[in-house]
Amino acid sequence: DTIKIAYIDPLSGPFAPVGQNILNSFQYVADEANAKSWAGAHKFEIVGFDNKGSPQESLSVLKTVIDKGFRYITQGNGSGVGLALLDAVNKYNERNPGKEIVYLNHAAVDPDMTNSKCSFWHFRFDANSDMKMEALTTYMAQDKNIKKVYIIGQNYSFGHQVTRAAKEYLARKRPDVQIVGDDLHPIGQVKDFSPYIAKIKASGADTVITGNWGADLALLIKAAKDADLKANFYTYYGATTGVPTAMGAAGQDRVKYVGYWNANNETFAGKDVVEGFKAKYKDDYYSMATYTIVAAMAQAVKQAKSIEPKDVALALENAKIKSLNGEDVMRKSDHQLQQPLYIATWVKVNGKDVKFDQENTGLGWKTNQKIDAFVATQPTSCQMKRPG
Amino acid sequence: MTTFSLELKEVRKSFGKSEIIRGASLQVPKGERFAIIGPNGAGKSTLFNLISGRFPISSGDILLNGESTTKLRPFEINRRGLSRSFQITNIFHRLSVYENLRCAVLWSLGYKYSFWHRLGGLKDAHERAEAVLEQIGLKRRRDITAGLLTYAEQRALEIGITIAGGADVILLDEPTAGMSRSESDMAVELIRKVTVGKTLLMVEHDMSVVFGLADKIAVVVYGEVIACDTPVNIRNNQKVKDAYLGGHAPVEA
Amino acid sequence: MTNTLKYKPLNLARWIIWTGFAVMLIVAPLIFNKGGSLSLLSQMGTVMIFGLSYNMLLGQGGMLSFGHAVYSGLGAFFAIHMMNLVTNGAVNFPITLIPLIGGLAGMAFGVLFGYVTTKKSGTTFSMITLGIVELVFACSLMFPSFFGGEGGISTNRVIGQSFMGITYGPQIQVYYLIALWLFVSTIGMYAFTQTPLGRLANAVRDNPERVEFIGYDTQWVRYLTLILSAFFAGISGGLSAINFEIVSAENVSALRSGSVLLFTFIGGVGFFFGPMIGAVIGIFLSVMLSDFTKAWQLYLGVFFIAMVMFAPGGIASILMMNLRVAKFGLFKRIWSSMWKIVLVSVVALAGCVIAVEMLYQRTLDSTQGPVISLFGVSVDTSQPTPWIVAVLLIAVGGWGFTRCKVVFMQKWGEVNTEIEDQMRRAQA
Amino acid sequence: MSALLEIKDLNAYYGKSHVLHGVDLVVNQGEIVSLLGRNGVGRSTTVKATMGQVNASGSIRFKGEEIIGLKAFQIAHKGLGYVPENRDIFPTLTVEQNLILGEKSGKKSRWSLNDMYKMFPRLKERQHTAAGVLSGGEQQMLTLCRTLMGDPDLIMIDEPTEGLAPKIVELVAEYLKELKNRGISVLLVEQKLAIALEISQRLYVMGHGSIVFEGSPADLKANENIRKEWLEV
Amino acid sequence: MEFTLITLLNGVSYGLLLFMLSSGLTLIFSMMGVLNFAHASFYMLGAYFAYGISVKIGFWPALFISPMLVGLLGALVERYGLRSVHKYGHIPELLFTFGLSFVIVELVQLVWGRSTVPYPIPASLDGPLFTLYTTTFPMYRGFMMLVALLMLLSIYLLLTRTRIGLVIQAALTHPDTVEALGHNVPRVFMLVFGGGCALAGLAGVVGGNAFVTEPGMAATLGSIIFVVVVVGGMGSLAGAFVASLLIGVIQTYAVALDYSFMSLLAKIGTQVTPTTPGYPLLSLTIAQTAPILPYLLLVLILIFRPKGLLGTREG
Ligand SMILES: Nc1ncnc2c1ncn2[C@@H]1O[C@H](COP(=O)(O)OP(=O)(O)OP(=O)(O)O)[C@@H](O)[C@H]1O
Ligand SMILES: Nc1ncnc2c1ncn2[C@@H]1O[C@H](COP(=O)(O)OP(=O)(O)OP(=O)(O)O)[C@@H](O)[C@H]1O
Ligand SMILES: CC(C)C[C@H](N)C(=O)O
Ligand SMILES: [Mg+2]
Ligand SMILES: [Mg+2]
Repeated sequence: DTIKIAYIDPLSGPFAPVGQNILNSFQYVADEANAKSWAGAHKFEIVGFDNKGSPQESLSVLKTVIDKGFRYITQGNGSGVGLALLDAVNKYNERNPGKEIVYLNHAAVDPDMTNSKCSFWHFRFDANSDMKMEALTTYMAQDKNIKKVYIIGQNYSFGHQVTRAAKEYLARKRPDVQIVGDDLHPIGQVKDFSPYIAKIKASGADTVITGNWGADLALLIKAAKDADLKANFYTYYGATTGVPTAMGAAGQDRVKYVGYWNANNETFAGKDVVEGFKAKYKDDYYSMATYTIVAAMAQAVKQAKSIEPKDVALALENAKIKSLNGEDVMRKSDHQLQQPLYIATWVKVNGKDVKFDQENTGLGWKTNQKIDAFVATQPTSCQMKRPG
Repeated sequence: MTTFSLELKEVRKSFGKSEIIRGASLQVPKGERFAIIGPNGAGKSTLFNLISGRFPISSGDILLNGESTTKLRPFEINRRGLSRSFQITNIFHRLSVYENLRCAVLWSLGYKYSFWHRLGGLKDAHERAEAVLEQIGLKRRRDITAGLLTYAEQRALEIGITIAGGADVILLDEPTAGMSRSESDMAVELIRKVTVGKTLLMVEHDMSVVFGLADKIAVVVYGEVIACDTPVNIRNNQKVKDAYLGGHAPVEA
Repeated sequence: MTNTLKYKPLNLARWIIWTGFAVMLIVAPLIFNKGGSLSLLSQMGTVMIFGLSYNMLLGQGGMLSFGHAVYSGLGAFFAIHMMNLVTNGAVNFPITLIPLIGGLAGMAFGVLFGYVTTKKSGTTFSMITLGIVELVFACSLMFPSFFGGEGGISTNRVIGQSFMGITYGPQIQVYYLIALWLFVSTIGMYAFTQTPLGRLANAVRDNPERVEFIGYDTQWVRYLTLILSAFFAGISGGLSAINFEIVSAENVSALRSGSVLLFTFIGGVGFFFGPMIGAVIGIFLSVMLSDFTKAWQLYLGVFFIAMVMFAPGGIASILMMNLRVAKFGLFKRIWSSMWKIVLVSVVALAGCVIAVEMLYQRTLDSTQGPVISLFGVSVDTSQPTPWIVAVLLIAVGGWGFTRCKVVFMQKWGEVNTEIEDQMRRAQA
Repeated sequence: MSALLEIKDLNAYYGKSHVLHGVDLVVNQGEIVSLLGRNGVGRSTTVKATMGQVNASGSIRFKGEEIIGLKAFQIAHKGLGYVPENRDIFPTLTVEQNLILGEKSGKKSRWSLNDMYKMFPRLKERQHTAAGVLSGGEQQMLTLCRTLMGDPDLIMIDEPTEGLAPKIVELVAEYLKELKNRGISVLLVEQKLAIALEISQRLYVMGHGSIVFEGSPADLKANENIRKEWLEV
Repeated sequence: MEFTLITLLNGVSYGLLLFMLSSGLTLIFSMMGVLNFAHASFYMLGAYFAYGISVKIGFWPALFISPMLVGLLGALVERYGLRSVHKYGHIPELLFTFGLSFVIVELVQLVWGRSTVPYPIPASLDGPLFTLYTTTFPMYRGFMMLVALLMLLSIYLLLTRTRIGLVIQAALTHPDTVEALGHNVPRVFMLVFGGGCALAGLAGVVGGNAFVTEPGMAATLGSIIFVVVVVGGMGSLAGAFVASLLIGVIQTYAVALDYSFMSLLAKIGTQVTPTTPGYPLLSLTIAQTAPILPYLLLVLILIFRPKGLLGTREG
């Protein structure tokens, strides 16, 4: 049979580049899975639907894809949308027993989705923002040069979560570090970050933590360079489409990111995918969750011997999945994947530990540290209602 | 002291630095027809604009039926029974002739801003509009969009809108401008008919109209009323001749 | 925008039209019962109310607003908060009447904002509305507790016990709820056009200055019209809250306001029912087209431009012109040239669509391989043949169009002159 | 005397309605010619068609050149001036700016702003006022002067005396004569018979979109029939 | 002190970029009465053209060629699109440009793709212009300011030394009459629209690499430039200039101020906690309100001074 997965993310508008890249990633991995029969006789089909980046539009798309017979959806670009979809999926499943759908979350990282708002029908394959912050602060804790930290983020749920976690975790791990300021700016609207940079500069910060993504990150770093701000940037999304180009050499040695994978990892696991993807799409493969999701689904349908969402969901619980960052576990209690995390720095490609560049800039991400899953793991407050 | 329909007391009006109306005074008794004449730019239309509340006055006082109106806005003055027409046609060009008139009668019939009455059910408004339509001779053009009327018809409609509300003080600004002789004769008839028993104030350059219609003539020069008298006396007034009529008085009369 | 509401059917005709409308609303979901069309119909219904309420401002009152979404959006927010209160058991209120909450909230904000905006008219009015909508939109991110931030506020419409099996869970029940409100609101708004205030709104649109001299305060006329319009906008907002079960900042955005302007304009502001046509087309284009093609924004843009350039009266005016021709029994005179021009346009259009789709394939989706499926046929864009076909279609269609257009315009002109002559004679 | 403007068999249309049915008309160098007729017979249309503002066919020769089909601004540059009937002043511009707009680029005019102000001192008083607030009569003066600023050889004036005080009407008549003395030809569309009779050399009377009478003022005075049938009701 | 000065400089230079964009819009808006919703799209085109050209033959030629191209395109749009819509009035004109903005974004993506293009600052302008205390002020920002000022000067000369402005204003109400006076109105309209677009294009060339060149760049600047034009006073170039600077500086400073009612109340000894009624409003900092300030300004200006700061006429 065909496992049809609807990819509901922005394919037009300002966030389209990232959405398109991830859709391509999914399709690339699905092709490979189909060619190598990961799921036995079952085939994957992943179809992109444009939600124009809006929660409301996403719900309308959700209706459409359900009408078209999709039983699996995947989404990730924006926790706002993610929360809305989660809610809608729950409601739909409640009203339509026997016709349930499953939501495979590839990047929406608001911790609430696996805590207070957790659901049996939702699985998150990215690490949530608390886990990333845990890893990031663990890494930062080792650096004695960090004295003053400034936190800047986009004004929406995810940005808020980052700010909160950064303060909490730094206080726990490095009480000596001073938080010299925090700022939330409107998402996707700021053209000129120089006033923020001036503020950061005035605060005397040596380190900046930001969850910004897309143009918000690129512009931030550019403005920092213009004003000669000598601070390091700890980011979540330095590797996403558009940022490397915009950053260019300006971010060299100064920008780091935390993520569940890095193309230049210790063993270059996933090298084939990166190269194959580049050959096919002339673009960089960075959204490794696509790989994990397809692999996990393949494994689950084989185990459940069914492609019925409810069975597959049950099989996914506690599944051990071999992915490109090692063996990951889908925690049963909250459906949050437990996986290692990487910290990497933006440097010149050197052919040794930094082989792959991004967006043909000649710069790539050098792995600083791989942080094991157990380090980053977080407790959950999830009280999941399982189908009877 | 009898109250006049309309009384101007030392009215002054300046636009920026230039004073256009320089202490005009005038008393119009009830039921009389007044014509205002004067050179171009003397301030006749401005005077109308002040009386009807389109512009605020700078100083002085204007009394309508004995009450001051200087602080009121145009629609408030209208509600107290003064209605005016415009020198440059000012109608609702995308509504039909009938609708133009029906709009004009609504307030006076007390419908205010109602959105709970059905227009079609307002018999009184309908009858009033039809009556005015008859009076101004546009019965056959009833459902034509007003913007498509000929010039003369539009002028007639202009007058129609002005009188429809049943105001008892009526101001007409050059009602026959641009009309041919015969058309303006008809217009004079119309005006005579519809202003019976009302107070009329009218600006005109066409002397045959002025002398044909007016009980009294006021002459405005440089923002002042320099004379106000019966037509016969005005015709023979040297000051008026110099300022306005020129060599041969009413040529076309 | 000319002859607003000149169309006055007989009372009998009016009864027929309204009954027909009701019947249409009832049977629509039975006819369009393919997957997804139900939610499409529901959306169309809400947007129809929204468009009609917008046209109270634009078509009737001549007020070009860039911020109408403020009223529908805030209406939607209040409606959804009300629903959540009901869910929490804080109050008891039937879902069926939730749109009323939206309407009242919309109205309340109409009272508030309208007081400021309707002080002015013309461009100043438009600009203030633009400012207000941007303000409200920006506020929506500053007060996440009310607006729900970027993710919006969600709700569950299945609350309280079911009444005669109506839970509003299934979409079809929601559709009929929307249809009911649509019917009632449409009657309400149509009735408004036939009231003294409605007529004065026309007068203010045509000539605000003169209105002051027939005893009316133009500002009040505008203000009251806006309040009523905001009420209906709020109803549509409330319905969309029920329909989507989510309301987010975009509901109060300039973009949403812009799209209602576009839809209404495309439908035709000159006729009462214009916005309804606009809603159908607008929703169809923006929801359906994006499923079929990646180039939907291009098509949408080009379609708008073409409408504006060639049919500024909107679809409604095209329709009415043709109806008029038909009524005078002259349709057969233009029919032959009309179908020809439609045919060649379709040919040219097909060529353009093929070319655009292939172009998209070559540039944006080049990575997906050269083969695409067009109208159910798979086409290899790396081969010259489909390109030649496309160019040929465009060339033939375009050439045919220029030829046919001359003939058609001439016939069209003749027929319409004749009609106008007849009408004039009838009046003279 | 040579024909400056020669109109032959002019037909004009508003959309589909045929307004002029073969108008023939000649204006010679240095002549004032009046075009009379009842309201709506097509006098303004004749002038507008000559100016290229109305869809027209036939022949219009100006200084020997065919000008039908040319754009209005091209016709203006050939030396034809037009004073429209409904006081088409530019309301947002000042009096002076209105006048400046009358000048044509790249052409030296024989009239200056000061000449205009001398002609109508009232305009000088109001020179920095927005033209939209001028009194009706002042606006009329302004349109006339504005066209003169462009230094036309033939000026076509549509109802210049509408709304003017009797005294000013006389003044305008004087100025038209003055123009003629300076070698400028005038085609005058008038309602007021008295003036037309007084200042023009020749007169045309129009009826139903074509010329029904041509002759001198004396001829017209003598011809009771024409006056009865075509000018009065 | 450092902070204040550098923020001021930032504000001014951002304001000047806004001015570059809005000057063209003011020109078109005030003269032709067209609310050009596609104006920011032309700005985007300027940036993309400049990117395309500078890749081939360098930045400096692009600085001239790109605005020319955009201007030409604008002229064509006027000639074959707007002109035929003009007779229907302002709303259709506005909608035309609205639709156009959709089309332009799509075409740009067709040609250049959906993601950011690497349009770099030329090497000769890359680097600090001067250092203020410890903060460097980039040379490119200085260049931007220079271009904006030159632009202001040349438009000013154009408007005061020629009659174009008068012709267009007059043609707005009485196009036939203006033509009868010997002015080629359609051509003037075309020139003005093209010119306005060229200005937007120039802003794009300069702004595209100062910030990012991506398909979304038009949408984000779109409404703010309307604010500038209206606040400044429709039709007033000087007004647009003042308003640009004002909005640039206000927004920049607002970002820097972390004060709220709460902190004010704290100063006078009242503690506000999350349970205090109105907490969301009280705890809002000025920095957070930065995005609404321009619109607030717009609404206030329109209510209290509908002509705009330096405007001369209403509506
Ligand atoms: N709003 C205004 N601002 C400045 N000046 C004005 C304004 N309104 C009128 N004026 C001036 O006031 C004077 C009187 O104008 P008004 O229209 O009252 O004249 P009028 O007597 O009606 O003349 P006409 O017979 O020519 O119509 C004119 O010189 C005019 O320019
Ligand atoms: N724009 C137009 N569209 C359609 N018909 C028009 C238009 N302008 C004028 N007409 C018609 O053309 C005919 C001639 O009009 P024209 O303006 O030339 O008359 P006129 O002799 O100048 O009369 P008037 O004394 O009213 O100025 C009239 O019947 C008029 O209704
Ligand atoms: C795609 C990601 C940048 C989305 C982001 N992590 C969020 O949760 O909102
Ligand atoms: Mg007057
Ligand atoms: Mg005429």
